[in-house]
Amino acid sequence: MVITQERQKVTAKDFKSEQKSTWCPGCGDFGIQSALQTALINAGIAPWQVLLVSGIGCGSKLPDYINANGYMTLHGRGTTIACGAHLANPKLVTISIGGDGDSLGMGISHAVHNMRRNMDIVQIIENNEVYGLTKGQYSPTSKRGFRTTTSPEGAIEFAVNPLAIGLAAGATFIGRGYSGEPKFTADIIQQALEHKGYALVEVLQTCPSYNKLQNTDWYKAQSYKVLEENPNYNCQDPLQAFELALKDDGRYPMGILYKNDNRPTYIEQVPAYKESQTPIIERSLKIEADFFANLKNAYV
Amino acid sequence: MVITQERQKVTAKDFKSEQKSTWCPGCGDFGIQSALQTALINAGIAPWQVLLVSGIGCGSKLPDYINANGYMTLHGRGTTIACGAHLANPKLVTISIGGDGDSLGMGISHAVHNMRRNMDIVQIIENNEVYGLTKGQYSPTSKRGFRTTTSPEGAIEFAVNPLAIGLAAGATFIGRGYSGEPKFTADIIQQALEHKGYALVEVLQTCPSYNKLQNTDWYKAQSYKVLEENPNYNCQDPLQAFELALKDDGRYPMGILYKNDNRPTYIEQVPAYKESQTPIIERSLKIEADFFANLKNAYV
Amino acid sequence: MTQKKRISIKIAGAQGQGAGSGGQGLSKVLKRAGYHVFGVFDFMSLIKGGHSFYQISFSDQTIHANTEKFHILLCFDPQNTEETVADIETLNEGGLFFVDDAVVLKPEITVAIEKVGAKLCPIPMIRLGTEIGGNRIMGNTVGLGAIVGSLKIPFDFLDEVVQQNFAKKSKEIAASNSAVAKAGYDYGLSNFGDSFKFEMPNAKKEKTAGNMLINGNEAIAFGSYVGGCRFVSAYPMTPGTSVFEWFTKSNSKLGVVTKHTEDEIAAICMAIGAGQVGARAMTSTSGGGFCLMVEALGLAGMTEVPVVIVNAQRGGPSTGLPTRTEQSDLLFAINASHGEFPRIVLTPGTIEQCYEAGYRAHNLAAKYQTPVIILTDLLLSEQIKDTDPNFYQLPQIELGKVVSPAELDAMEEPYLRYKFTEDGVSPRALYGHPKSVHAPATDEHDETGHITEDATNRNRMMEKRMKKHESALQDIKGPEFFGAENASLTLIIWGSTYGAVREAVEIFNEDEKNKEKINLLHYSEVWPFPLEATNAALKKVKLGVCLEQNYTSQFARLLLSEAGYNVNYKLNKYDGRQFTPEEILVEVKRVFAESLVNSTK
Amino acid sequence: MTQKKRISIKIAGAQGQGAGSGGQGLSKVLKRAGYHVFGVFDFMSLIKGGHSFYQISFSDQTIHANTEKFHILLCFDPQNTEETVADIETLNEGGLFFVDDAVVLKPEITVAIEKVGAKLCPIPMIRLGTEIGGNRIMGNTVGLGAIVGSLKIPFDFLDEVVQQNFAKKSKEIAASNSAVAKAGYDYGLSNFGDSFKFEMPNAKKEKTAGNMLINGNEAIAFGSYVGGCRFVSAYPMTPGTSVFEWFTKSNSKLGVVTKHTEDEIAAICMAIGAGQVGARAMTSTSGGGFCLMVEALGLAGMTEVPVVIVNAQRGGPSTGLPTRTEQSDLLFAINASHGEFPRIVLTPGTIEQCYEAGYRAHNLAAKYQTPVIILTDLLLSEQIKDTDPNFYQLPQIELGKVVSPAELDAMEEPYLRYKFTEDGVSPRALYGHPKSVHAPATDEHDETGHITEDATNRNRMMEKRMKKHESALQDIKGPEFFGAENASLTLIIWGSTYGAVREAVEIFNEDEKNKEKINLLHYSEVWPFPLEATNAALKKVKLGVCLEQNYTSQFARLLLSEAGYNVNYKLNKYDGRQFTPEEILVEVKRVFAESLVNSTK
Ligand SMILES: Cc1ncc(C[n+]2csc(CCOP(=O)(O)OP(=O)(O)O)c2C)c(N)n1
Ligand SMILES: Cc1ncc(C[n+]2csc(CCOP(=O)(O)OP(=O)(O)O)c2C)c(N)n1
Ligand code: SF4
Ligand code: SF4
Ligand SMILES: [Mg+2]
Ligand SMILES: [Mg+2]
Repeated sequence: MVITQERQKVTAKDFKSEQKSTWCPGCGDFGIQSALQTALINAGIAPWQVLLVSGIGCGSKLPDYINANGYMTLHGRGTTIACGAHLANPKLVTISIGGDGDSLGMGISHAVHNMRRNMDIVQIIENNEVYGLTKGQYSPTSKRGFRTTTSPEGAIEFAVNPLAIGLAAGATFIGRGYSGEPKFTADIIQQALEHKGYALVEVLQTCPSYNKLQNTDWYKAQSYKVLEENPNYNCQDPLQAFELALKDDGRYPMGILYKNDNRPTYIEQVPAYKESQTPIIERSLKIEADFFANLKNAYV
Repeated sequence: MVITQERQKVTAKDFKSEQKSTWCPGCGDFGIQSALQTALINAGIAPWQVLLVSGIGCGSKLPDYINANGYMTLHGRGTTIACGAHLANPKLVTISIGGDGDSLGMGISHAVHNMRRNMDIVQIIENNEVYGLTKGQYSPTSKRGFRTTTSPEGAIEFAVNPLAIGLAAGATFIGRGYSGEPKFTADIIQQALEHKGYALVEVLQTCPSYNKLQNTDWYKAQSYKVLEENPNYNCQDPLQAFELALKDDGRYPMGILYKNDNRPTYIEQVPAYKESQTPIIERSLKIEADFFANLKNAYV
Repeated sequence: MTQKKRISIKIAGAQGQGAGSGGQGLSKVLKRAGYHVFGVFDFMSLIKGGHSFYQISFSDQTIHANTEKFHILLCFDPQNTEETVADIETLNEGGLFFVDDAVVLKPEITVAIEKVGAKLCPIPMIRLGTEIGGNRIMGNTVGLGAIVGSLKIPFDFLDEVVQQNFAKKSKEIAASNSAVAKAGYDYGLSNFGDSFKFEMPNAKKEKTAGNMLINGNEAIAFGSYVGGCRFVSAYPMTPGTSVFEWFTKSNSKLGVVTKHTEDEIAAICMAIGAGQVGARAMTSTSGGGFCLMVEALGLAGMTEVPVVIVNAQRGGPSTGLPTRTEQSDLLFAINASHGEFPRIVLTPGTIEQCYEAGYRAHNLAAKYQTPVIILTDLLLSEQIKDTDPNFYQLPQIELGKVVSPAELDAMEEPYLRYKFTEDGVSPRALYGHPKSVHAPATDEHDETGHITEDATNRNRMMEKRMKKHESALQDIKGPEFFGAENASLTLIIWGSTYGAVREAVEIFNEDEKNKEKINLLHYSEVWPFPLEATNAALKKVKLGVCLEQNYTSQFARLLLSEAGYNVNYKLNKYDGRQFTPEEILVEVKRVFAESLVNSTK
Repeated sequence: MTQKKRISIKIAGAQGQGAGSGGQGLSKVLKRAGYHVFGVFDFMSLIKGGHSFYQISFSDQTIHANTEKFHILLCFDPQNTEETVADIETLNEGGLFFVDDAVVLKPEITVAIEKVGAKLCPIPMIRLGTEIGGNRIMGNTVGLGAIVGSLKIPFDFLDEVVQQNFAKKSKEIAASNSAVAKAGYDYGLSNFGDSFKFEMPNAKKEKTAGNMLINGNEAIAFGSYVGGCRFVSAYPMTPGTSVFEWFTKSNSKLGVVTKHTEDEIAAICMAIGAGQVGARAMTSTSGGGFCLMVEALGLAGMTEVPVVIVNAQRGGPSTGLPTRTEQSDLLFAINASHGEFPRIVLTPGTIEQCYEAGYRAHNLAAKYQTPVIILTDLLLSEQIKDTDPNFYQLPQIELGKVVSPAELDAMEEPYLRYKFTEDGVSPRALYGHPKSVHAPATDEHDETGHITEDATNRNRMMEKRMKKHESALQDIKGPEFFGAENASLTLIIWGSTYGAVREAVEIFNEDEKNKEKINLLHYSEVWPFPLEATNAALKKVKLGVCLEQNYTSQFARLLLSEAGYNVNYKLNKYDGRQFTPEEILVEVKRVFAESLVNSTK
């Protein structure tokens, strides 16, 4: 995001909410919330400067448990609502956050279209590879063979590949973190916040209730930091990133997987913001008499 | 498609319809209709063996003008309706056909999800890079800067890249033709018909009414056949295909851009089709008494 | 039939031949020349070909609808024999039929001309267009010129409009069009200047020349803009598109953020996102797109976000008749989305009411923090009528209950987004202030916005939200009568049928032979249902006849469910074509006759 | 209060602690032991934590709803002090309160126990569970065992259910659970075997043991399957999910194609695609998902495709109360989608009606080639009641008017998909035959299916489609009375309120003190509105009271708009909790009192 507001000195206390979380004990969403909070603190963004727009799902309840501006909306629609908010008030640091079912199933069209527009928001996908809140059906990111109530003989679909889709759609920042590593993830989210343009951050997430196999140990074994394994990894190269996306060794590369700083953002080009960058909601609604007369005159 | 029906000897006469076309003179849709018809003839598929499911738009009226089974449905939903039809009667050669706005704007989610499922259908996108039927607004494939009623100062979005999206989503066949070359395009469509798995065929299309610049001459200059330019092009290599997708010289590569014969199709794995491949619509609805008794017994 | 003198012109052609733009231009000429004008475009769901036509009526008095018969027919597409014959059959005896003189007319056509007793007026459209303008398509201008000439309206009015229309392109183009128009004009004047035998209405230039010719959708957009709308996200769908395009076309001038979205779900969601952060936001669509907005409508209802949705109805169901008119989304709009929440539904019936609906919608949305639906239709969207520019004023902008940053600064208790209040409306503070931090949920929530399933809170929150339905009633306009005071029959109507019914009422009541008089009762706002005003009005209704452009008499059913009033007769039309005053009069007479029989039985 | 002897048990716990599965297991035990059983699960929109409970009533007669008071409370979550106190307050005097003996109870809890005069029954749940089963969670089984023991129901019934439930896992697990159950049973029997002071209903094993315990959603799914449904595409949404899951869970066994789609738009579109090629297809969802299906509903209506949509209502608007019950989508379902087309809406009120609605929906969809909506709700979906298995029979499968391949072979004239017919239903031939080639459009079309804007054809097509609305009426079941013949007050209801209202009617009429009697009039099918049957029924109604789980009295408004009938009183509940018989009786008495006052005024 192009952050136009003055950075604030904020601490964890500022984000502390009175609301009791309803997540299961051991849910990865706790780690994601902590990572997000750390990122905001480190970026100097106060609770009143940010807007967390979520959909519906376990992960989408996050705005209920953190003291910050939020809007908990509809399953799959958080991203497009976030973009509307961003266009009307670009001053707010706008983050869309939701589960994998929400963001990559129901909501994939909005993700794809707003990536190619390079909307200047951050999208965080809480990816537990399952539908949590509806009690454990397979999701668009579930692995083939995953047995759930709607796939009792094992899922027969190939999973959505968020990195590949992000690259194809034109996201200008693609990162991946993991709920078990809040610090590492916080760093990625912070860089996403500071990135100018659409930043997609997938956070792998444990769900001890419905995705028991993929627990903390499993993720430890199945994930790696891309820069640790390949210090020469050039995240500016889309082809290298696509190769990584297609690599099918069952392991998740983590870190900043792609970054492109050369695309204009959508809002930079919006006619209504060309002459003035004042958010439309801060502008006077008054219409001058002669402007009004001119408008009418066009019909005479 | 895995074509299970007996091939027929068919001619253009079989596809001739009494219905008067309402397309503008010179519209590229005529070429697409002719290419599709030729492909069906060459593949030996009769009007009653195929099912053309379309959305809404100029191009989506095609089933009205050809004598073949069709279903003209809703803007953006043709693909998912086609997949439903395919799952219920896999014997029908099922083709989803629609405009770029229809298929890649409103309908991109259904395309992406059914590509990763490797649904055994053909999707043809009639891509005139504009909304025809609603009188010329910019579309998801319109070039940046394209001036229309909804982008009078020029479109400010980066266009959807169908090849890149297809690769990322997991289409197992991606081809591109052009309405001005019906024979070449017919060949691609025929190969798509014979391909086992999801086949995405984009057909570049002239729209003399709302996309005047991109006329026949323009396309002649701006497109090339990928195998002519690079005889070593290996359409089985997704990385090479992605490189081609990202190549930004303003020209359209045409031909079979990607092909993967190693993925199982969705229908091959559907439990209801494992023991019998008889379409569910052809099976008896009778329930045996003891099977019924067993079902009831589960609740005692 | 009426003392209102009116002349009607039809310009017919295949789509893409310019009947639409020709009709609009001619309307402007007539208005500037001193006539009240009314025009509607009738077209098909295709881009080129088919058969479409523009209908104009002009008069010395305000016109509210076209009638069935014409005095002049300009035909660009005589090759469409069947359609042309049908058009000719709507000509009055002595009417003029203009057509290119190079065309050899099919016998069916000449027979038809003879049958109605019209006069064939061949004009060298293509020849003059090509010779003088260098372009076949300029033949249209020749045709228009010929009409103006035959009516002996001074050429200057035509010239001015032609020059203005082409001024954007280049001086040369403007000049050559002007020359073509003049050639047509002269041809018409000299060849048919004496052929037009109908009495012309009096021209009063000083009265009409300054009037505005604006269509229903432009008026909605314009009204919304002056009502403070600064965010419009939409997806094209006829006939809702042109509301959106009014904004996009002058994007930077207006300072409005516009977004052509990927679908209607995104269209309304973006508007709600914008509304939630404080913009006066709107979207525009037609029935099929409105269907896709229904889930988000509930989101706005539940989280109390002001948002305006224009649903321009067309022939349904499904894709239906995309370029034809219908009033079949009324009960859908009132009941759309699962669960229950307040909403406001406006149903303007005239161009003026479209303008009002535009700003009223935004004011009401802000005041009651709830979605407002403007239910218009294709007929209104394609209709122009000259209106006194003084009618168009800048309205008061109502922001509703807002908590300013200064008030937040001074606030001691914590800010409660959904505070329980007397009228159900909770003061609204925007995001961006340290004391306004809030995070509303679409789940049931408490006063802060946090999720809770508590039963007592649930009851209070439902009651708080629904209280807004009651509160909003005070702002809803009741129905209005037009016509005879003590009429024996009242046509009860809503939305766009106003024009045709009003003309019918005028015509009927003027006829001395009709001893019994009729009137109309028109609803321009229907939800929350204005019960008190309805009850008061219905006391004056003797024989209630509900007339609607739909099959299932939706408004009549609403009247029954909300006011317990059972209309005596229902008149319906659902072929996508507008009601004509003539048709209505036939029905009115039938009803009178039937009710007489019934009452004497 | 009633001669029906009933005992009620509540099992409460944090979510994830097993109150739901425990309650279901116990219900089975009780049924096998010879009691009629009724059970409902009440839960929150979260996965672990919070507070949920399972309510069971058992009796010597069929039970239709739970009442408010309990005789036994098993508590897994005494740490939820507030909720536990509230639960205790619903215990009858002398009721038993089972809780783990290792927990030190908060004073509020012991005070509450004392106040209601309940008996504290501490049991070593975790200890026995861990010692014998090797697992804390087996403590649940100890608790269930203790209840069964204290009721002196033979252990075998419990053992059988436990063994069956765990048989799928392994013999060892089954055996150790059985041992745990026995330990709990023995503990309950020996410590509290004499504590239960209420009169037990008579057990009639031969009557109930063979009965089926099936919930509303399972019954809808089962009914649909026997009704020929072979294609189900859906997207999970509580409480619609379990209809879908009934099919997915036994995928290959049933030979049904199931598809968990990317969203609800795809869910209904795939079903329509399947329906269009000849499958009996369906989808299942709740209000929010139904919203997304509304555009495609019109597609099915316009192109006349049979498709069944289950909308299991929950608390709205928007996300609302996702795990609570409501009846607030009635007018939405009837009016959903733009334009007008026939549809059928079924509103089952009992488990048995759910089964019937399942197959009837598919038969009606096929017969009238139109969408059929089954409007159920969370309460029905979570409700089990023992039913005579003989009730569940294989229904007649009606295919409607179909043209077989043989008939096509013999056909001489061309096949017309939308042939004009007397009843509006056109014979249907499937794709795949050389003579059945057709390509229907969602645009208005002619008899072949081709697009046309012709006005005459339009009128005939609208009339043809809407004729099906009239034709379908003959198949719609009218409302049914239950209760006193000549009742002074009739509760007019629809859908799931049947159970509670029926219990209320039974209780009220049994009470000798109530000289005036009441009855109920229940609608299990509402659209096309059964007008004749309604008029006949309403003649017998003296004081009509409409009772609904919604805010705006949707059914009462429907009764007014469709039958012109204005109910005398409206009772509403919208906090997401089901009506209880007790609440209804309070309201009935209030209405009686009020109407007495009014009538003597
Ligand atoms: C339109 C709509 N369809 C379905 C649902 C039901 N629903 C709620 S959450 C959810 C899926 C949750 O999965 P995911 O998005 O991965 O989030 P998680 O719970 O795993 O965090 C669904 C299907 C809904 N709320 N709205
Ligand atoms: C839900 C919905 N929204 C909008 C429309 C209006 N509409 C009809 S066709 C069309 C776009 C056509 O563009 P494209 O799909 O590219 O097809 P083309 O006409 O260019 O062949 C739109 C927006 C519609 N029919 N349905
Ligand atoms: S179900 Fe899974 S995702 Fe949801 S709260 Fe529990 S652990 Fe977290
Ligand atoms: S508008 Fe364009 S796409 Fe549509 S029919 Fe005309 S030329 Fe073809
Ligand atoms: Mg998930
Ligand atoms: Mg297009």
